[in-house]
Amino acid sequence: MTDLLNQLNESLGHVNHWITIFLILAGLYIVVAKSNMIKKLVGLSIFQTSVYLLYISPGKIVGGTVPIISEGYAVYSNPLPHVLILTAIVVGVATLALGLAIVVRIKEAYGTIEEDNIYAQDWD
Amino acid sequence: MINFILLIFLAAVTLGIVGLRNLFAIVVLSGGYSFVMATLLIVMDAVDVGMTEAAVGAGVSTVLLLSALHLTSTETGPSKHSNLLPLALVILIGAALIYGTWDLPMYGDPETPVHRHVGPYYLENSVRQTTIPNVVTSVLASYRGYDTLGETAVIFTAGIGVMMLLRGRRKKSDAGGAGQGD
Amino acid sequence: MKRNLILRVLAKILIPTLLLFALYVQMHGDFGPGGGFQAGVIAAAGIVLYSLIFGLQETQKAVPPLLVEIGVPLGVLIYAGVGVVTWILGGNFLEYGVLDSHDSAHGQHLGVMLVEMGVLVTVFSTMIAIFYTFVGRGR
Amino acid sequence: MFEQYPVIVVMAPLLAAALCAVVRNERWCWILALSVSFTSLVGALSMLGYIDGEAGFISYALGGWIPPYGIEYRVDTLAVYILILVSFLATGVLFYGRQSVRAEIPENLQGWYYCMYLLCLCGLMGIAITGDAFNAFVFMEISSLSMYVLIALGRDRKALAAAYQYLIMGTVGATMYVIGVGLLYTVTGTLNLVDMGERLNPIMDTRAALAGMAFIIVGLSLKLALFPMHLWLPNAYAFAPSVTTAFLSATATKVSIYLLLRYLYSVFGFDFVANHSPVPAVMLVLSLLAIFVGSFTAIFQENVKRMLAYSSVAQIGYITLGIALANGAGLVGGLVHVFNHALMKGALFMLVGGIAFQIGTVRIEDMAGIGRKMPLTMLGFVTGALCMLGVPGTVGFVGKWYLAVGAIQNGWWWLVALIMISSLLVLVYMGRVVEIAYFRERPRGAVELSEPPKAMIVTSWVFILACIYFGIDTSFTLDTAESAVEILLAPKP
Repeated sequence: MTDLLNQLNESLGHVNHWITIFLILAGLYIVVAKSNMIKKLVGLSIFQTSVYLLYISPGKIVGGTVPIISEGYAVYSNPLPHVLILTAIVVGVATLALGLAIVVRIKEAYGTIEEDNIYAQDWD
Repeated sequence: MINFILLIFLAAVTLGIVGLRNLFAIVVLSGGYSFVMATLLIVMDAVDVGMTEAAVGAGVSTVLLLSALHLTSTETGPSKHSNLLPLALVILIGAALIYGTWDLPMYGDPETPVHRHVGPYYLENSVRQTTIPNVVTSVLASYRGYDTLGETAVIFTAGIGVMMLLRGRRKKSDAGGAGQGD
Repeated sequence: MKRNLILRVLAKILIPTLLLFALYVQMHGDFGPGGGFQAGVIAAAGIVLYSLIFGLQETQKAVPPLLVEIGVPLGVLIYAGVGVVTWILGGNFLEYGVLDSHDSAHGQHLGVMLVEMGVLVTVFSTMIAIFYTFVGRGR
Repeated sequence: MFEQYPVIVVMAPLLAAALCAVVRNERWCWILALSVSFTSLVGALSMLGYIDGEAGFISYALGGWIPPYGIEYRVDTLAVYILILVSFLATGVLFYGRQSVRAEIPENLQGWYYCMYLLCLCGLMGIAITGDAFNAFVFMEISSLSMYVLIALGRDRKALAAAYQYLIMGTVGATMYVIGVGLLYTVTGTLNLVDMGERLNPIMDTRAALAGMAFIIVGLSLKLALFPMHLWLPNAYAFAPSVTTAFLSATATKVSIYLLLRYLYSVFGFDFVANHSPVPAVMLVLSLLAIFVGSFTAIFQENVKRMLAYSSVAQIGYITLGIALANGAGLVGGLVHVFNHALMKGALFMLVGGIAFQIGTVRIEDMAGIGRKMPLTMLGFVTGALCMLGVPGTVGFVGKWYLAVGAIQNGWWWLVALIMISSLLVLVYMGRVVEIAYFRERPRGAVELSEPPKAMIVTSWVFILACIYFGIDTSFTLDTAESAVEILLAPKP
């Protein structure tokens, strides 16, 4: 029974990685393939957010708990990845805010936020 | 197992975002994405990160996106160019990632370098050296406090930057470059 | 919406609660999840809610844009200022231990509280500033 | 006090930026910015003296936490070389640019413009000095976000589109870098670069380490605009305000190149990268493509800033050629060219900024006949063009000479020929501008012209003269580059 569980766990481990990778790629695909500037920014934040999983999941420890030292617990998950990702989240939202400000200005200057149309107007 | 279900959920939401054309729906879905992500992070013991992701991803980002939609438009146009090149690029990067993560230690394995080096130092010393039991806080503000100063500087940059870009008078600048846009 | 009584009463209860909660998250960050960043976002959410119900003008009377603009760099100054103080006291940059000459762990705690305050100020002000800017652009 | 210099050179700009954001007065902000970047320059220069005398590097523990538990600032000759470069250029461009900022930036934003400039300086200095993988990312984002703003403030609406494009590509690059660091962290458990290098040494051929390396290289290549990841660069440089272009072209890509070298040789190890990885071969192909495609595209540009920007793509190719050669001389050549190209491009963009200040456009056609009206400016431009060409006695020659020596050491005579042919392309695109400026008549009824303001012309000429000086007396640049390469090539413990 435990063997079976272990095996299941092992294959799920790979599958979990693959889904994480799928999320990263889907975000990147939106950024590269789509033309709408706001949609690209949404894709960019999905791309960034999915990367967080690559950091947080190795920090988890079996039987571990939240890294807040308290009596009765001995095993804690690694706090370092959490700190790094907190910083990354903040950087991500700062980039989003700035990107949206630029998009608003582009809308005012060009009358559109479709990248294709903008290049058609100014660069031919 | 919970992770797996939540990840499937995230994948479904992401597929929705890829396919949709209505920006309003996309923004709402991306807020939902952040909520599910926050849950997943909490399942992995990252409570601080989960809380922040919920507040930032589902809260701040959604408000920002909605106010930007208000100032621009809510429908995306059709994509004119071919999707083959982006798809090829993405598959290439995906292959590199699958290659790179193939041999990574199992999820939750306590014997990995991550759990043997540096990390344990904080868990062992935080209370003695800083009196702070929440190790995430002590690492964030003290052991790696300099990163957090940098992070504060990033927010500061974004704040001033947004004000610089959007505070000027609204005026159409012309294409020639001779005009005095603001 | 400005005349809606239920909304206004609800807001009167909800917004102070949000601000109190932000204060709790700020102060309790040493023991539970939270800290300056999360508190700043929550407090800013309270102000945004206020402006949705009472209008931008009322909000800007309560939280003037000029104050917000000064708050954005002020937090960075507080944070880096703590670093400069630790420096003057003979430690390295951001070495909070020197803030208390007898008990370095206590000095650490003090330093962490101060820099979290800096983070709170910058995050709160920036969120409000960006919100004001986006909303102001729409009119 | 002395041991605090590493922090001062980064934190002084940050504190000054915060003060600028409060003050907002154009004059005070400019004075503050100028004096602070000069302070950083002095700090960087005195660290150079300290390193020369002492053990070879300064290690500074931020927060007093010993590495690898805390963040470490690690200043060796290579880092200090970049610090001097960045702070020197920042000071020079500030001294040059006050009038230009007044002319191109709306009045109420001028104070904040200097705030952004200082933040960008802080970020670039922070990347160059840090010994921590994640700290480098944080400062990379400070510099990038401020750059997006500095570019978007250009008067042409294309500046907005260029800033957006840069924001997208820059963020994708930074996220790739984060993925790479994450993979390396997973297999080493540390973020300190020296510690990471030691721990990677035995496991460098594992999949995770290789993939981590690939992601870091691709991420940084996006930031440093290596062909074909350069698409953001020409528009960003062409439509940004003159001061922004002069500062960014001289510093931004250079700092990313520094970080790439740091990873390739200090973390992954010279032996592994040069002998057991495809990096040199890939770099060779991409560098040559960058040189030739960049130069050819430059020939067909209408906008002089865009032309110089494409020339930058080509010049970055020369620098990465040093990585492709994978030997001492080649790396010295690449590294010397980092400094020299920053000087040349800084000077040329300053002169073009002066021309734009006077004639109001940057179209090459509109420069007809300005040779006689602005003799000092155009003489400077011609000298700068000769430097770019690589005439002996100028800075452009030194880097190419060492690259050629490196190529001969590898037995690649064909590469020497290619380097020489590529220089001829410089003659074509630079020659076209010179021809139009000197041998075409200024159209009738055009506005009367004179030289740009004194501060602009004097600073530009200081840089032009520096291009000649460092071309003749190569002791500073070469000695520093050589000892930096020595550090990079030293076998890992």
